[in-house]
Formats: sequence, C-alpha cells, structure tokens
Amino acid sequence: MSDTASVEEAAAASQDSVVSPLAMIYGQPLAQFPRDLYIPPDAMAVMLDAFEGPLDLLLYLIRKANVNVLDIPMALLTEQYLVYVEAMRSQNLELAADYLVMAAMLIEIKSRMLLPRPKAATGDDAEDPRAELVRRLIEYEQMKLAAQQINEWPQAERDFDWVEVWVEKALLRRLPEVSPLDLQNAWHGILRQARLHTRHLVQREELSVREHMGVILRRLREAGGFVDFVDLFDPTQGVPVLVVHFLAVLELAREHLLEMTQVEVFAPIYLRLTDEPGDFR
Amino acid sequence: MSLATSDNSLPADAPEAPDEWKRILEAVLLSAREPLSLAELRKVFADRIAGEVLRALLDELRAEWRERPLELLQVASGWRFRTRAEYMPYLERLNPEKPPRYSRAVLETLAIIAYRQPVTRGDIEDIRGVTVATQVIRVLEERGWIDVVGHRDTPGRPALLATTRKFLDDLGLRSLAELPALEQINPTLDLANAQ
Amino acid sequence: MSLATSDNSLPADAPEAPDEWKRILEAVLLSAREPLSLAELRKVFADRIAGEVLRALLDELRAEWRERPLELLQVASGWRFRTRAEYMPYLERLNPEKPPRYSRAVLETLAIIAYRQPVTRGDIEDIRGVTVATQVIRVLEERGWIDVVGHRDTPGRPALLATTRKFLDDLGLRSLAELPALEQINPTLDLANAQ
Repeated sequence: MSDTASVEEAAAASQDSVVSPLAMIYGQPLAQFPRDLYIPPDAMAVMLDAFEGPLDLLLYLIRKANVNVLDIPMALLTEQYLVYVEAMRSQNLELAADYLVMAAMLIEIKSRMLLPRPKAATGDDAEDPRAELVRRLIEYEQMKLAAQQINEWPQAERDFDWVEVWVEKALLRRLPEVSPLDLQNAWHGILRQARLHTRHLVQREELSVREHMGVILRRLREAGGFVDFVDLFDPTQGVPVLVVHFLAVLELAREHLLEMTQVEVFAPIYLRLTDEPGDFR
Repeated sequence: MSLATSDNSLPADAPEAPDEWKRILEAVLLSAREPLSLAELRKVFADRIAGEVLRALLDELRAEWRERPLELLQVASGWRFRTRAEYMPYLERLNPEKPPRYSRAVLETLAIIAYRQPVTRGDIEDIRGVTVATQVIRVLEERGWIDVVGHRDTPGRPALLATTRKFLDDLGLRSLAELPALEQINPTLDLANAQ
Repeated sequence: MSLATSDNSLPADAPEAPDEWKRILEAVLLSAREPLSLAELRKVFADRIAGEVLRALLDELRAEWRERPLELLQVASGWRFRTRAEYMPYLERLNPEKPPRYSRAVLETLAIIAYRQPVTRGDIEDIRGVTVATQVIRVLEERGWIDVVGHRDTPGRPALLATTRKFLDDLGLRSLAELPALEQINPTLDLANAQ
C-alpha cells in the first residue's frame, strides 16, 4: 500500500517539477506538501488534541508523508513540524513545553546535518545526527502499537465478568471436634473438682467391660428385651472378648440392669432387660 | 449466531432461541453479585420476553442444575445461584475458620458417659457435683455420640446413657479400650483421702 | 454418597469417584472470589489428589464448559471461571455504567510499564516524549494493575513501576510472556492509513 502511494506521490511530484520543489526526497523534487498533510486551521485544534505529544505528531507527519523513518528528510520534517507548532500558537492553544523542546531538537539536528560529518578514526561514518531521534520514534511507535493491542485484549469488567457464586456460610454447620485427649482432660478436671467439693468414690473399672455392658444392653433392646444367653456370645471373637463379655453380663446383673432366668438346670438361660416389660413368659 | 452485539438491541434471531435465552440467563445469574429480580432479568432481554416466559425458563434452568453443584434459588429479592451445602466442607478448606468448641459442661458429661457408661443423669450429676442441663445431654444426643441404652430399675426408672459407635468412629477409636487410661492422669489420686 | 462430612476428612469413597471430584472442583471454582492455584485446589482435597490428576480434571472441566456461557480460564494466579465475551452486552444492561475505557495516555503508559518493566516515571516520559500526568499513574494503580516494586538508585530515588498479578489476571494472561509480541516496526509501513 505504502509503496503504491509513494510511487504515485513521486509521479505527481515529477509532473509538477516545473514549480520550484519544496524539497528533494531520494533525489526526487517534492513540489508540494503531501495531500494528507494539509489540515484546515479550524480542524487543527481537534487534531492536536489527538496527538499524545511531539513524538506522536512527528510519527504522524512521517507516516503521512510516506518517508522512510530511517532516512528522515530533516528540513522538510522540521518545517512541517513548525507549521503545526505555529498553528498551535495561533489557535491560542496552551503550547506544551514538550513540543517546544522537540522543535529545538529538530532544528539542532537539522543544523548538524548541514555540517560536514567528520570521519571517525576507524573510517566509518560518524553517527548520524538523526539516530537518537529515529531510535526514539521507533520505540515510541512500538509502544503505541502495543497499547492498541493491549486495549483490544479482553479485559475483566469490560469484556467479561468473573464468576463468583454466592456461598451461604450458614449452610455449613461446623461441629466442634473432640479428641480422646479432650475427654481425658475433662475427666481430669472432674476429678480435681470432685477432690475440692465432694467425697465421692470413683473407682477405676475395666473400660472394655463397660463397653460390653452397653453392647449387651443395645443387643437386648434390639431383640425386644429378651435373648438367649448363648446367643450373646460370638466364639469367633476369641477368649478374651468372651470373658469380658461374660463379665459385662455379670456386672449388668449386679447393677440390676438385667435379669437372668433359668427354668431348670441345663435348661437355656434367658436374659431380660429389667426396664422392658418383655412378654416371654 | 452472533451474540456479540455491541449495541443494546436483542440479536435478531434471539426470539427464536429459548435455549440461548437460558444460556444468557445462566451467564447473567452466575456472574451477578446480588439476587436478580424478574424485572432486572427482563431488562437483560430489553423487556422483549414476557415475565411468564422468563419464569418458565428459570424453572427449566433450575431443573437443569438439579444434579449439579450449584442450585438456582428464588429468594425474597429475586433469583440467584448458590453453592450446595454438601460442597461447603470443601470450600471451608480454602479458608479454614477456627472450629467451635464444646463447653466444659458438655465435655465433662461426655467424658463421664464415655468412661463410666452406662450412666444415668443422676450419676453424672453426682460425679460433677452440679446439675446437668437437659441442653447438654441433647447436644450430645443430636451429635449422635450418646444414646439411651436402657433404664435403671430404680425409682423414676432413669435412662441409662452410653456412647455410640459413631462416637468411636468420630474420635477415631476402634473401641472404648483405646480411650486414654485414666490411671495415667494421676496414679496416686485417692479421692477419699484427698480432703 | 454423603459429602456433608462434619469433620475435615475426605469421604472414604471419594478417591474412587473422579466425576464427583470434578463436581467439587466446579463448586469451588464457581464460588471462589479469586483465581485458585493448583496448590489451593489440592488443599480442597486434603492434598490427596496428585497435581497431574487435578490438572487433567481441570482440562476435562474446561472441555465440559466449552459450549456453555462460562469458560474456565487459567490465569497467572490460578484457575477461575469467567463469562464469555459474547454475553457481555446482556450483562451490561444490568450495570449500565460503562466499564473504564482508558485514554491513549493511560494505555501507552501501561504498555511501557508492561513491556519495559521495571521503569521509572522518567523512563516512561523519555519513551513517550511528554510529561506523564500523576493522574495517569494513579488510574493504573487504583485499578491494581501496576505498583511500585522498588526505587532506582539514582538522585531522587525514583519509584520503579511494574505490572501486578492482577493485571495478568484481568487480562486473562498466565504470564507476561503471553503479552502480544512487540511489532517489528517496518520503516516504510504506512501506519496512519492502516488505522
């Protein structure tokens, strides 16, 4: 696209070569400002607002003129830049210092271009006075384009929303956790209290007997309060368990929690819950 | 189908696509921070969908989510999605809060039932030296840690309390014998002589 | 199966049910307030599921949502669901206040910080060729997209600015490496016409 445009410009320029050229670009005389460059003064205020600063304006001028950014015609560029700056002044726009600093820099580069360039000791050309400006223009242009791309990237809130479904904390009924150690500590606390306040007989008993007492009571309840003695025992659980189980039966009987009945010697022994009105008779 | 309309008009083909309406409702309800009223939901469709149609769509949407981890709820101020209760324990792990604690009364009652079972409430009161509130027993019953295993054959036939299998499971015990042994607390404790 | 465990243990049958894991992930990710990292997601399962298994489940979950109005996205700080862009016009009807559109000054400043970080305000001014208004920096700071990461050891000790994790998250990026590559500037490219 730019190539075609350049060719057209060049062709147009060469046709008008009878008029004294404004500038020579790559050996071609430039008789007039490129068409795009001329802006009616009343549009100027709007235009200048659109520029993000002198570099942005320079880039605009360079790109509109289809010149090579690596080989900027400084005289032309400076001239056009000053036209804009002058227009700014005439429009009573508050002229940003940044634009004036750039103007001074352009004029300085232009004047250095006019001086013969001293050869460096190595024989290479000394640095082009435009090099720093070109570097800045390219870097700025990269960032300008990157800004456009970032702006097109999907952004939270503008292009999408994060999903955050309502969580009702009250739905979770947190239950306290208790460890066996907590029970031991609680018991310890009870004993300390007991020691302080009462004379209470607290004996240590076999836990497993107590556990089996509960098991037997539950079993009796499930069976309707009445079971055959032998059904209570599961020989596969081993002798120690059987013994503990038996002790539990005796303990329950001693505490009058169950009754044992046997009609005659060697007849089946039945266990009955004392609090259950079982109708076994 | 192009939903990405930049202006505020409903896509031309939208009125023919109730399924797509449901997807729109889903997107809006899932990302809303507050419940959305029917009026607000109608606004989403530029008021071009009748309230009863919208309500039917919401019912369908609710049914679609029935087996899924969120539920669509109608609350006072409108409709909103909510995380189902059964997933709360997992959410909890991300922001663990301090677990609640049982009162000393509850813990001591539990300890007495665990170590001395089966016991009546009277037994517990004798040991603790104070009245046991009904609430304390109820807390433990509701937790499924104790239940009534019988009644003592004494006047009033008081209930005998014992710990359950769930109590053992929840405390990670295989049997009551695995409870810390009491005599290790204070081997020389002699209550009778303590005073 | 019962997920409503009162304690913090994983249900015993959970390890056999990858489908249920996916539902748990879904519940947690849909209700999270922030992107969730793989480590946080592992915590949800009490670290009983290996990272690579979780990653595979997340991929499956993402595929399951492919045709639906949300998408599961991996950003810098983890995974999160977001609404698809095509539903934004509908969402906007509920919140007519326009989301922030940034000026060129803000966008260019952001681009410079993103691509050249850490940079001082002076660096930004050098590149842009103009003074950077305090307001421009503040807009980006308030959005949580940039912050001060240090100070350059030069006179005045100017603050060094860098983009934040939230910047990546809000742009749906996993890392700065996912930012669009910088244009190779074509010296004769007619950019003014290309716009």
